[in-house]
Amino acid sequence: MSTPAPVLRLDGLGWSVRGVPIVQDVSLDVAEGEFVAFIGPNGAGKTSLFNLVSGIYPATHGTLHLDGADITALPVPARARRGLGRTFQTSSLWPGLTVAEHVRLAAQAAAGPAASYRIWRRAGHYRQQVEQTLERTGLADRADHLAGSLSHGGKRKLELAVLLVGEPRLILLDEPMAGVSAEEVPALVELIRSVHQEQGRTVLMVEHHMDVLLGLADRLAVMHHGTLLALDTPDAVMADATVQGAYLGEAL
Amino acid sequence: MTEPLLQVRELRVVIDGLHILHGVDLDVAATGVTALLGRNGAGKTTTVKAVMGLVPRTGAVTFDGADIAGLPTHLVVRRGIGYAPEDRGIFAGLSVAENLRLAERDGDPAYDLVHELFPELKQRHRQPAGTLSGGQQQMVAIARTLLNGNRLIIADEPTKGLAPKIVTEVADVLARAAETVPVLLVEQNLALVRRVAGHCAVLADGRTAHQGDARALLADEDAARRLLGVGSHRPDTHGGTPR
Amino acid sequence: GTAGTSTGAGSGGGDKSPVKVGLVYSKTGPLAAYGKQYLEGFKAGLAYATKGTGAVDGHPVEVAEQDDAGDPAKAVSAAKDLIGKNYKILAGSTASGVALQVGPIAAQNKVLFISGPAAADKVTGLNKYTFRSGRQSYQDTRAAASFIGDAKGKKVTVLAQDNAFGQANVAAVKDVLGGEGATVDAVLAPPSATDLTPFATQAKDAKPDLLYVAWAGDTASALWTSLNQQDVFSATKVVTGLDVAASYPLFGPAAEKIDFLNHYFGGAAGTEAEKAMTDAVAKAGSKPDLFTPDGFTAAQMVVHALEANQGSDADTDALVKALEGWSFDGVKGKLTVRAEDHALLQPMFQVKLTGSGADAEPTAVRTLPADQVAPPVAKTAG
Amino acid sequence: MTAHLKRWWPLALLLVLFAAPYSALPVPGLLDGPLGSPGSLQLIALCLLYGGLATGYDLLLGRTGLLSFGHALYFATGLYATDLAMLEFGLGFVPAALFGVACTVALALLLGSVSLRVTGIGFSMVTLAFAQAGSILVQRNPGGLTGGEEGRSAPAEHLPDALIGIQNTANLYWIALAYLVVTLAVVHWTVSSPTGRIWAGIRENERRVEVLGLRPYGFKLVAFTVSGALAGAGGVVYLLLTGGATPQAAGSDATLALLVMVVLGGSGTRWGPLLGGVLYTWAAHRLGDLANSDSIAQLPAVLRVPLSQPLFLLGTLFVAVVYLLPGGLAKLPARLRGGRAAKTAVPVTAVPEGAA
Amino acid sequence: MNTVVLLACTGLGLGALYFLVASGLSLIFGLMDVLNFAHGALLSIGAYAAWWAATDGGMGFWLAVPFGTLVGTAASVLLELALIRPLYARPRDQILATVGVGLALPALLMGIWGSDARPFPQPAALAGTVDLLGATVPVNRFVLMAAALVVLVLLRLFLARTRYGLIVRAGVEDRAMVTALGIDVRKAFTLVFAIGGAAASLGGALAGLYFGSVNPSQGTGLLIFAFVVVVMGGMGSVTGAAVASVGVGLVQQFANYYTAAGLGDLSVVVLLAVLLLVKPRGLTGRLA
Ligand SMILES: Nc1ncnc2c1ncn2[C@@H]1O[C@H](COP(=O)(O)OP(=O)(O)OP(=O)(O)O)[C@@H](O)[C@H]1O
Ligand SMILES: Nc1ncnc2c1ncn2[C@@H]1O[C@H](COP(=O)(O)OP(=O)(O)OP(=O)(O)O)[C@@H](O)[C@H]1O
Ligand SMILES: [Mg+2]
Ligand SMILES: [Mg+2]
Repeated sequence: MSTPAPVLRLDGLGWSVRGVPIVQDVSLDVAEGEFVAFIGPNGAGKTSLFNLVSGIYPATHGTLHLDGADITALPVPARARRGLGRTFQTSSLWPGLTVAEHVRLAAQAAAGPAASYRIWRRAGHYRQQVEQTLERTGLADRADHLAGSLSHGGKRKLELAVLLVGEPRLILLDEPMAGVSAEEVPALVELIRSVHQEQGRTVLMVEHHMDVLLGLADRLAVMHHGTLLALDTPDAVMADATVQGAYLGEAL
Repeated sequence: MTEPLLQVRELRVVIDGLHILHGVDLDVAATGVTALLGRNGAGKTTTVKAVMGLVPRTGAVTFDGADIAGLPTHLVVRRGIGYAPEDRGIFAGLSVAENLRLAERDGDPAYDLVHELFPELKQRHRQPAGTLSGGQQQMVAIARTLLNGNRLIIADEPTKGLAPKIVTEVADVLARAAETVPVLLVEQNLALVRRVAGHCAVLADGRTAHQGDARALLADEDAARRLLGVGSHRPDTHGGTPR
Repeated sequence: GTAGTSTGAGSGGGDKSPVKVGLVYSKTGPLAAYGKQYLEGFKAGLAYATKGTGAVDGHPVEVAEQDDAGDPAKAVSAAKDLIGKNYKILAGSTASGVALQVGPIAAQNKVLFISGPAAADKVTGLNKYTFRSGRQSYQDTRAAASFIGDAKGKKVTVLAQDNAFGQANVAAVKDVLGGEGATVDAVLAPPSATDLTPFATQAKDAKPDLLYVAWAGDTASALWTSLNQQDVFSATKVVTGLDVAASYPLFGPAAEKIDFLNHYFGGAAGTEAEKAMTDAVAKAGSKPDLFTPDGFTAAQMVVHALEANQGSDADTDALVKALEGWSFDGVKGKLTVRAEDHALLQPMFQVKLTGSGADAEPTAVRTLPADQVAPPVAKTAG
Repeated sequence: MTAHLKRWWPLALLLVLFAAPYSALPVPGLLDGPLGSPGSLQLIALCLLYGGLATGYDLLLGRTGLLSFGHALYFATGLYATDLAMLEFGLGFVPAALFGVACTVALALLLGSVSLRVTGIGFSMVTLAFAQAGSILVQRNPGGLTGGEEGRSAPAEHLPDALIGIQNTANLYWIALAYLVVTLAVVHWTVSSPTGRIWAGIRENERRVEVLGLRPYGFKLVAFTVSGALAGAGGVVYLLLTGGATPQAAGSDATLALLVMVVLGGSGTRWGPLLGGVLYTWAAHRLGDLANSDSIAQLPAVLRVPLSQPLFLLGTLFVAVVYLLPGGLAKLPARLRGGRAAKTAVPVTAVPEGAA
Repeated sequence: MNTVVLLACTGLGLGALYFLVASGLSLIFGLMDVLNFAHGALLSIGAYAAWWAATDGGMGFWLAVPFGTLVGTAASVLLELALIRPLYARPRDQILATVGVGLALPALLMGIWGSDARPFPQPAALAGTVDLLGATVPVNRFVLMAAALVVLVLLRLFLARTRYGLIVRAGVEDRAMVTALGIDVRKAFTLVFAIGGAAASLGGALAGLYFGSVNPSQGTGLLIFAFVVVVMGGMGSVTGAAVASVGVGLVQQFANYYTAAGLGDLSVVVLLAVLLLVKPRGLTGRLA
């Protein structure tokens, strides 16, 4: 793999709570257009690492660079404005807004804060973006439903829609498939694949379902006890006996 | 099938004027695991919530011969039904130990069993449950149903978000628990269903679309595709097609 | 709205067109008790002044009552409503805030306004159309000053709340007694303070010859308890205004140690008008109290103004003219409406309480003649 | 046809309201005296004013999800600053009013930027504390400025002649009506602006807005200031209507009253707060009459005593509304029609696609 | 020196009164998420019931106080059963309902007993003063402090040691889930209201001592400061409320006395603003 300048560089990144390390010394370069999947036992620190990268938790050790600029101290909104978008492991939406309103809100936010401070203007419809995104995520027929009334799978899709309409360059996905019924999985996988391969976005994703990852990921990062245990191509990682023992077990 | 332990007939749920269940029939066998299947939004979660009395419902619900359709939730539970909800229902501000302590109902809570299954929880018993990882929270939720001598356990997608190894372990736990206590299992992971479930019911659009033997259903490609939207030739967890 | 009650006090009421009088006062709210006394007084006064006919020169007097609940905004709305319905005579205002807001409205619309129990000095001389039927703070202050005798070289401390009422009292005492050569200082407590013990000690430490307590509101009881506990009474002479009968028990064990100045209490005056008032009020199942004369006097003034105009209220300026400088026998004795600023000159009382708690009974020690307690002439705005 | 009716009824209502002073229509029960009489106009004007105030307050409560307990402070600032500018600086009414609103905006910016540092109920309490401080300050009569508990009446000589005297009540009424229209316009316009869309996002889930790359703080401050400015302008109108500034306007009860109005009508809806403000004000004035009426005086004590207390009636009424009419009066028609509402719920903020 | 002692003692007395109101408020808010605007009215009910018992009821003071507390507790339970419980699913409406009750109840008291203050009979044993380091301190301030201390200890025991405390803490987070564990959470909530109401009405009965009289708006007047105390202490923390009560009582008393314009109230507000800016979650770090 040729190595252009990394989009995201983690350097000794760590986070501890009252002295207890949750994430320790994670160093990692992610190249433009790369797809890195994170696996690891429950409680390994995958979500915590995503929280560090997106700025929800402040890093207690190490540094974080996006496009060569140090973003370790930036708050959440500033990082988001630099093109960093994420979804949450537990759905985090606006329960009282409809599906279409979600996407519209996200589309407007993507246009930068200045676009949102125009109190004297009428809010734009962002019609094309909204329709396209709903179409892509298969939510078009539920555009007028309140988010609170969607089923679990619907909420996961909406999370993705809100993320995608902002066209972030670096995407963090935290278990996007959890709870999605078997029937819907292929469509979602296809969606993520197109975002990655056709639009060339850089993707970091946590997922427990190996069969999903194997077709998508360029590299597999294995986390264990807050540290990066292994980082390699999927095949190499799957062959690793420690990973087998600690994580996969006799897969179901 | 012998006399079912839990019998649901014509269950209907309306929330905010929205008809969510239009007549669900469901029999939970007195032994083993009964699986409740269906696509996203089919109404599985709503069905178990209705059984628990967590949403307003009409219809008949009989547990062990007694009508429980009108009972408030806490009395349903006291009849011996343990419930692990879909969103886990963890008390984020309480410690792990307090979460478990709340679930104690009878004099002799089975902490041995719980700690044997999830040693993790013993180590973390003073940690606020809200800071547990997703999977650890799921463990707490399951542990709470195992603590008491329940006569039925209802678990709504208990393996969601668990690492593969733990999924296997939970499957073992459920299978073991099912030896003594019948289990109603809502699950998307068909491989797991195949492994543990005997009987199954499939919901579609708020109605019961099928009831019968689980393995037979999963073996029948047409039926599985029609009811669940997946062919049975790929018994894997998910239909992701690696290219 | 108007809860209109025609006071057809006598069957001999006139058959000519009625004259309408609007009362805007506190029927509910924190000052409801004052309002009740005022209304009883007004009814008694109307019957007395019209000799039981309820009519002036054959024009029956119709009284409309409007509740302001102590809120000036409500009072202004009510006043506008009445004025819009062609009422040319308004009376009432239990609270000073109400009087000071309704007064200008009356002037703007050229209707007669006779303020009630509201004690603010500013009501005097407010404008050409505003009169008052009660006493004002300055008269209280003068009455308090009467306790000190010769003021020269004496030290007077005012204990009051740090609000408009308290500040006005301090200014008035400085004006009256300071002018006579006394040194006046003040202990001002925040109006919202609930624990008054420190202020009681402060007042005591000031070692005045006379401590004038100008206090209104819910904390009165706490104040008297504190003053008693800190043993202020043994150190100085304490003077305060005597409020309504219901408040007597609030003085607690201190009741007998205080020198009271008083606007009025039931039985204070011994005049003919008082007797008429007491009888009428008793017939209605009640007792005269602090503000009953204010209503009575207001009714006397209304009737007099109308009588001077043959029962017509058409010309407000004529009504005003009739009242300015008018002297008459009221409940408290001889009353005079001072022409320059419409102050109501009237006697005040020095009172002692005997017994404490529920048994406290007032007795008048001295009647202070009207000119001794007269306020200085205020400049009338317009 | 009915669709047209639905669209145009606000305009029709506005016309009716505009023409009210020319009418001598008696409205027995609702109003004491004919529609165009000064008393009725004054009451309706107050109702409209409070309708506007409640609408402005709902910009915070229903649209941005900020529960402020200190809104009366901004109302009182507009009221007192305008009055004092006339009394103390001798300004004419119009410059004084501008000064009053400017003061309100400045104060809202200042206190808003402090109190928005905390979220949730903490924010509510800080606003309450600030308002309490303001109320105490007014009561305290600093430097003889505010007149303490007596208040200060507006100087007639500084007011235009057309606003003085009972014969000009109609002019005051039109001013109140204009204030209401302006407030409604401002609220509806801002709510459907890009900023309004963010407000809705903040109301529903503030954290999620951050992840989109926007800092909620600034947007909340805008809402706070706009809402404060509207309240300040309301204070100016109130000064005209009541002819003076009194401390009742600054008390915490005044904010609670606004809260009650919004809830009564329906928070977060287009017409609800207006409806609530009008009804509450009307009830507050007319319940007094009911409480004092002869029919109540004749009741036995168990009934008479509570019923003769307007505040008791109001409080009880409020509880009943909260209890029986969740979502307020504005949601009543939908509730009566029952069903379907949830699935087709119209977006609260923006017009649905295609409607424009 | 003696002034400082006097101010400290009276400030502590005031703080104790605040605590009695705020502890229940904090408990109810922290555990049930209900900001109880009717709490001041509960205090007034306790005060009036004790006053009635001590005068018309012919009971002695020592019977009247428990009687007032009992009546207030009953009113509190009634409030919970009739208004709060049916609105469990609508938290904001719960607050609003209490606002309504907070308006209506004092008006009712006013309707029955008039708006004037009624003198509260003081037992001879408590009417006097104690000399402490040269200051003459009213005895009843110490009664208040003692009562507050007892309430504090009892509340802490309740929360930490009893299963009900645990249930209530869990119930706030997810009521439905608590019932899904087989627990009747409603009982626990009623209990919390009863406890909060008991503390407030005890405060009311003792406020009669403190003010020397009772009047309908007394409770509401104390409520705002109780709110301030609750926020400063960290919503829901009883210990925090205790610390904040003492702080507010002392600051108010000293500032009232030593600042020229009697800025006690204002300094409390400033204190609150500053504290929240420095520590947005209040003294104890609980979420505000
Ligand atoms: N605020 C906190 N305080 C204490 N411990 C915490 C905190 N946040 C997270 N942890 C702990 O850190 C560990 C990592 O949690 P994290 O949520 O990152 O796991 P994860 O890898 O995403 O797991 P899962 O796959 O189950 O979601 C867990 O053991 C969790 O209990
Ligand atoms: N409170 C609610 N209000 C409105 N609609 C609801 C509500 N709860 C559920 N629904 C709707 O009812 C349907 C059934 O939902 P339910 O959660 O029971 O499905 P499910 O089978 O458990 O789905 P999943 O596999 O995604 O968990 C969905 O379409 C959902 O949108
Ligand atoms: Mg995770
Ligand atoms: Mg589900």
